[in-house]
Amino acid sequence: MNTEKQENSIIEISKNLLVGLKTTIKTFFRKPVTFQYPKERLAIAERFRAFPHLNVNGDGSLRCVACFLCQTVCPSEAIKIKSGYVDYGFEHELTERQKHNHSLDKLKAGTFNDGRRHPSSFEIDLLRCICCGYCEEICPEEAISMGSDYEVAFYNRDEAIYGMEKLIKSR
Amino acid sequence: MGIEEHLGDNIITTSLDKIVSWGRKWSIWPATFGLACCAIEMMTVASSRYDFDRLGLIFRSSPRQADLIIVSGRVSYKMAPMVKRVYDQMPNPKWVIAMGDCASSGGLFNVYSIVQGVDRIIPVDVYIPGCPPRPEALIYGITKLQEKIEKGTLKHEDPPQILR
Amino acid sequence: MDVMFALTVIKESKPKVIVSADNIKGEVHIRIKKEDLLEFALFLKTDSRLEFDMLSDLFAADYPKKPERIEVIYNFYSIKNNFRVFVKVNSKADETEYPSLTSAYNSANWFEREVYDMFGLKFKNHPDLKRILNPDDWDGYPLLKDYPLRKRPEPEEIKMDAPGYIEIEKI
Amino acid sequence: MEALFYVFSFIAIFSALMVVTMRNPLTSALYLVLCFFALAGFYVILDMQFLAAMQILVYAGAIMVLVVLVIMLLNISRIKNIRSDLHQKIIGGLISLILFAEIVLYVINGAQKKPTGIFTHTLIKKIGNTQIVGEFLFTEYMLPFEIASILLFVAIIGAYLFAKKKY
Amino acid sequence: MNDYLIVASIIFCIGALGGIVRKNLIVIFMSLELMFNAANLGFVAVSNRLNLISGDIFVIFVIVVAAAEAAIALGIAIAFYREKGTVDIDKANELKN
Amino acid sequence: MMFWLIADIIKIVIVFAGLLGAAAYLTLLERKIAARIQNRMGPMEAGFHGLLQPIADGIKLFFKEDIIPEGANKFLFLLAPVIVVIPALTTFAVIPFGAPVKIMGHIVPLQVADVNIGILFILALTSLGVYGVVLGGWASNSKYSLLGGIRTAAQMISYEVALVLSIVGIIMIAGDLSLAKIVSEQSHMWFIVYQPIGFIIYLIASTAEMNRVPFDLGEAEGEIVAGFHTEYSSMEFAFYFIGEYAQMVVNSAIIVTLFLGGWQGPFLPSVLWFLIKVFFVILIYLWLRWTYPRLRYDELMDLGWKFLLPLALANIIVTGFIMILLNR
Amino acid sequence: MFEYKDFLIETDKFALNIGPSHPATHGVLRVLVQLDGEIVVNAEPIIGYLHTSMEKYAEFRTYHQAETITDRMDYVSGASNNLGYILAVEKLCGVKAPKRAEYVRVILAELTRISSHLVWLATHAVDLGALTEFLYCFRERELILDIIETVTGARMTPSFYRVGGLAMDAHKDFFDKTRSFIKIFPEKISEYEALLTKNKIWLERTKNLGIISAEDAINFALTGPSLRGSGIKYDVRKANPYSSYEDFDFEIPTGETGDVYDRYLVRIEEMRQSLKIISQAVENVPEGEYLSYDEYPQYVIPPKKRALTTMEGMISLFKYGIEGIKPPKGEVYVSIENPRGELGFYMVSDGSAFPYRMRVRPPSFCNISALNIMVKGHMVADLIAIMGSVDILLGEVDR
Repeated sequence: MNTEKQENSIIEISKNLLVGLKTTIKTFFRKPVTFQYPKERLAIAERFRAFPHLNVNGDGSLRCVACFLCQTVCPSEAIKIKSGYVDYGFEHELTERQKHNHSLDKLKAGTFNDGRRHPSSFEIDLLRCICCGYCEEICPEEAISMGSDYEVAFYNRDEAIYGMEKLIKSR
Repeated sequence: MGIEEHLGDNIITTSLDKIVSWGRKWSIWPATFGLACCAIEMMTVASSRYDFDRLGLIFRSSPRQADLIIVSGRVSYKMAPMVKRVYDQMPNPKWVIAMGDCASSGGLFNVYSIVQGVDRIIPVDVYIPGCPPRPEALIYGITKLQEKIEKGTLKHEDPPQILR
Repeated sequence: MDVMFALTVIKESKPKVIVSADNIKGEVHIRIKKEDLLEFALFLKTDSRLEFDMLSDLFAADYPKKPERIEVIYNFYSIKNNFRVFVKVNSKADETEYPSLTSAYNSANWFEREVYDMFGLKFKNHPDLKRILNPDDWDGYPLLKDYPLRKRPEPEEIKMDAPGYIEIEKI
Repeated sequence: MEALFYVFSFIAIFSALMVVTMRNPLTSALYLVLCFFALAGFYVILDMQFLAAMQILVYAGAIMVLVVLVIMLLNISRIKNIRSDLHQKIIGGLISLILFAEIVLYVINGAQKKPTGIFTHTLIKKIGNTQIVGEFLFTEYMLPFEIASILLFVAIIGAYLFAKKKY
Repeated sequence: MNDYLIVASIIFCIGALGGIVRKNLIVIFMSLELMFNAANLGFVAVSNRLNLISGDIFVIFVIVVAAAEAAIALGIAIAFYREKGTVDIDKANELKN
Repeated sequence: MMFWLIADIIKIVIVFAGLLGAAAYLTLLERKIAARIQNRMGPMEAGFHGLLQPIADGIKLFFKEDIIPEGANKFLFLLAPVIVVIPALTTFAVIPFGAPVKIMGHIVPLQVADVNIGILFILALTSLGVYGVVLGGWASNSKYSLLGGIRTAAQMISYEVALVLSIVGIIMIAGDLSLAKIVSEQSHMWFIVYQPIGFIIYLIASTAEMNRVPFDLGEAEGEIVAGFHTEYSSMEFAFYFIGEYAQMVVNSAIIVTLFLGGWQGPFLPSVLWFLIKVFFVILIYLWLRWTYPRLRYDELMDLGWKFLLPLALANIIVTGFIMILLNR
Repeated sequence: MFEYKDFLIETDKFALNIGPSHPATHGVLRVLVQLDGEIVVNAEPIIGYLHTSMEKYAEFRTYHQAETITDRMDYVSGASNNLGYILAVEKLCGVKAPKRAEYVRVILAELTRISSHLVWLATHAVDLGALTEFLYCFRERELILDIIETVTGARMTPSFYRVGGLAMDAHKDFFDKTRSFIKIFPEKISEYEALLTKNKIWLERTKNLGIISAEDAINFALTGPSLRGSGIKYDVRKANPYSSYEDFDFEIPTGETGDVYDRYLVRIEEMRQSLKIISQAVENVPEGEYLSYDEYPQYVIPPKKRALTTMEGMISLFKYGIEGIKPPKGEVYVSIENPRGELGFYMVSDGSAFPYRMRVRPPSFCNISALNIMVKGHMVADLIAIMGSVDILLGEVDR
């Protein structure tokens, strides 16, 4: 009861109201914590997961062997893989159609046939990708990994489906 | 204001276009309209560290005073009419940002109760992927929207079509 | 006191009600008949040794292959004694009427509405049994096993005249 | 001054008519406010700025706001219009016409009085109308002033009792 | 002065007309206010003409009375509305219900 | 005669333009101050440090679509924002904003009109602002707007009384209703020294009258969306905005004139002194706004009727006693 | 003396529809309010506007994938939800995580609790008009998100836990960053309190409002701060300790009257207690494995290094990826203390790789169901305050 009275005395009330004013004026003279994004950038964490991209070997050939693990494990079904054998050694023998399918005209062709299976198309719908990092975690070849480039925005939904060349470029 | 309909195409209108686009570009007021996870990140953009007041954005709680609606989160079939209603209540010119996967395409939730992309209900100008996108990504999306507004003219163009 | 004590008390007091009682990984699961449910719940709530004063959860599970298709599970908790029991009630597919626990536990109100919404079970004497999560005119009961995951109306079918941002409605 | 007088009298009479004829009570109230403004204009012409300010402050700023508030709270304009009967209109018109004739006759007859007081325009301007009014209020008219304040007090209590929820 | 008095009398008669014709309690109240104001105008005009101050002071009292009246009248209006659900004074012809 | 006419017109134009400009830039100031209080930066991109921000906002609002909601009373809906702005702009006419200057042999007071009932003029006009709010809320045909309008109206009329009574002390000391006279009375000592309680009451009551946090119930975002201007868009909304900020400038000017010695001050030109003082009072308003939570409706009424009103009355009585004792 | 309510003019009762998109509903709650003047006669919360059918969806995802769903359920405390889910699956499989993983889990869960309470405080304060508080809270929340991002790689939706441990070992900066956060944060809490706790306006707005008695609270199955505000000392962390919570020393703050102010105080105190837990955990975190792959190879994902270097690791990686984990048949219930209350997971397994039934016991769902009895007889402005004080999150209410 006594404390109640004290709480309600005018002096106490105005003192507590002044404490609030003091706090705000103190912050007024502090340096803002803002960073001006398009001009300045904050260092983001090393582990930060933005969107996946495909890794290539030193010679430019794909690491991905189309094992479908990432497609299986992806919770949001964002990854779509079609498998096929990409034979880097005999590029000249491929028809135009095949080249298109394998996106080879965009890829730097390797110099040898590594004899491995490769995806003929590898698509990730970035508007479905939830950046969970499961594909990177499960990939046995370290072919897919999460990038840290978050600056992505689209004007329409078709742009958002990244094919193989975009996935490699977006590294 | 309705003036723009009476003006023809001449040098005055083109320079007016530039001025108006400039004004619109730096004064995009989003409606306070949050749905799910991305709404929290949207609030974060207003917070001290990201502070989108820098770019001239302030939240208006009434859609009548807003230029932009940031659809931040999954839109359920129960909610869809409200999203549409808020959009209809906004005065022209108005823009829509689909923030995050769920709003853009349904994202993770390809299920019975979620609309697969808010663009089935209202036209979307900018899609921002991510689940949820970083606040920086939202600001990046807003700068993309600004680029789009800058190219716009005084006469209000038809918004992008609704995907069906 | 261990929860097993609660089990023994229940077994002593209500031997006829219990169909079966299991101990699965330290949790007590009791199966009873539908008719005895309300009486049993009141007993759990009022018995001075047990005092299950909180109906912590109420939900159902669908077993389409079993003859008694839908199982409703009641999660009773006693704050004072830290007991938790799961009471399970089964019913045949065509007997969708259950006694409502709203007279004993307020929390049952919304839980039962949810079960009604998701499984189509009806609760007798429920004050306000209507859909809670799905729209009122939704077709089907989503959590039944035979309801397809991606069965959704076309966008054109959405009724756009539902209540909106700023508007008034007479109750 | 002459021109101002005619402007104000036009506004005052027009808005007074509107007050009586308008269907929607809220519009009536707004026209009444306009009428008060015109009257305040009259007071300014007649060198009584204090009264003009009072007119606006009390009538427009307080009483009419209350009226508008009550109209809104009761949402009267939205419920169905209350029609008046024809015979009522005729009788009302007749009575007010007769009243008007009487007043005009009286005014014309009794208009020949000579000024008797000392408060000429120049004096009022010199001392200031507020000061004069104040001085009189607190000397000669002390008793009515006190009675008026008691009246206001009683009115407040009465209004509270009327508008209170449970008696 | 005559001009003022005539204006005042016109307003007064309009107020009287409104008081008789209208049935809405609040409009009647407003008509009453009109009549008050007409009287005020008369007071001020006459005392201005006769170089008196008492008329002006009387206006102040009239304003006070009007304020008191407003408080009571609106209170009555609200009480009436609560009782009958309307502000039509024709409904006031019964003692109770 | 011609000279005075021209001088008056020039003064009116200066005051009018200055007030509108100040109201527009006050939005920027508010955003900047709020930003600093909240540890951020405020508008930065439109122009140097956001200096062109109000212009951008203005252009955008001007070219935006007007929406008049269905079922709204169109005339009142459009009239209401104007009613808010006009009293706020007119009030400034009687406030002296500088020492009289000598131009071409005439002594020109820096005041649009020296009315001998200056304070009453101000009070009468500020009491009209409530119509804009009430009509706007009513004409919108929306429940949120109506609630906001009614709340604001009730709040404004209840604070009016305390506001008026808090000034009575000043009038007693100055012995005049003219603002020019009040300012010249303060050449030795500001009235805030004699009337600290009156100052505090006026500060609180004027904040409440302007509907700003912590008294912004009429537009309380969290409760009734945007209150009375929920349905307003485009320029009508801008009018409300300008009206609110112009009111803030005017109220600060009144405080400066009544309590802080008006334009009086050493060394600097008198107009500058006036502006500096007004600026500081505005800062106080902003500071209060960004510190406190909002009061509830009935608490607001309690504060007005049960605390400020008796306090103001007591203030008048004490002032009277002291004046009798000092035999002034 | 006079009651304000006596002065109110009685008008027609009218219905006000607050939401589902309203600045103060923290998302998409819709409340149908029946008003008498400004007094609330009846308030009916209508939910489901964010219904995401997560329980159904989980039946179509593997145990591994379903974790991402739980993130998005209670989106301001993702790490906490993950913990509940993972604990349920671990109990189903009989897996136990190593001590180090458990400690890191506790740190993350408590950090999330603080950040969740900060979001609550921010939005609650905004509802009552204190905008500055909002920005202060979010300022510190960024620091927490930074820490969470350092270790998990995402700000709000970590998906960082795995059955039997963590996805990765704790980052080397993690503990240092946490320590520096612990150092500065108490000062910040007192800054928040300076603006609100003793402020007369805040007291007036929150005291004796939305009172819910202890019996009612239990009967409505309230949990978390809403229950503790009414004076019931119930906390799952103490009642049924999980994930090594029994190792830490902390108090459970309780209120007395169960009003809005008490719930506010309880949450502020909980932030301090969480800080206490974090500081104990950071100092005592043991070295060692972060995944118990060696003990339970059939249920646990192999650590990345092992999978890439050894054959047996590669095989189990493929098995994990393609088949998923297949817990034995059974039903378990695990509940944890979410920032909002008791979050329970009832998992039914039929022996396949997909959960047969995942039931979430949503704390906010129960908390908001008691809204009506809390707001009856108060005013619209109080409705907002009370709604805010219950701290609901629509993502979890609607699931």
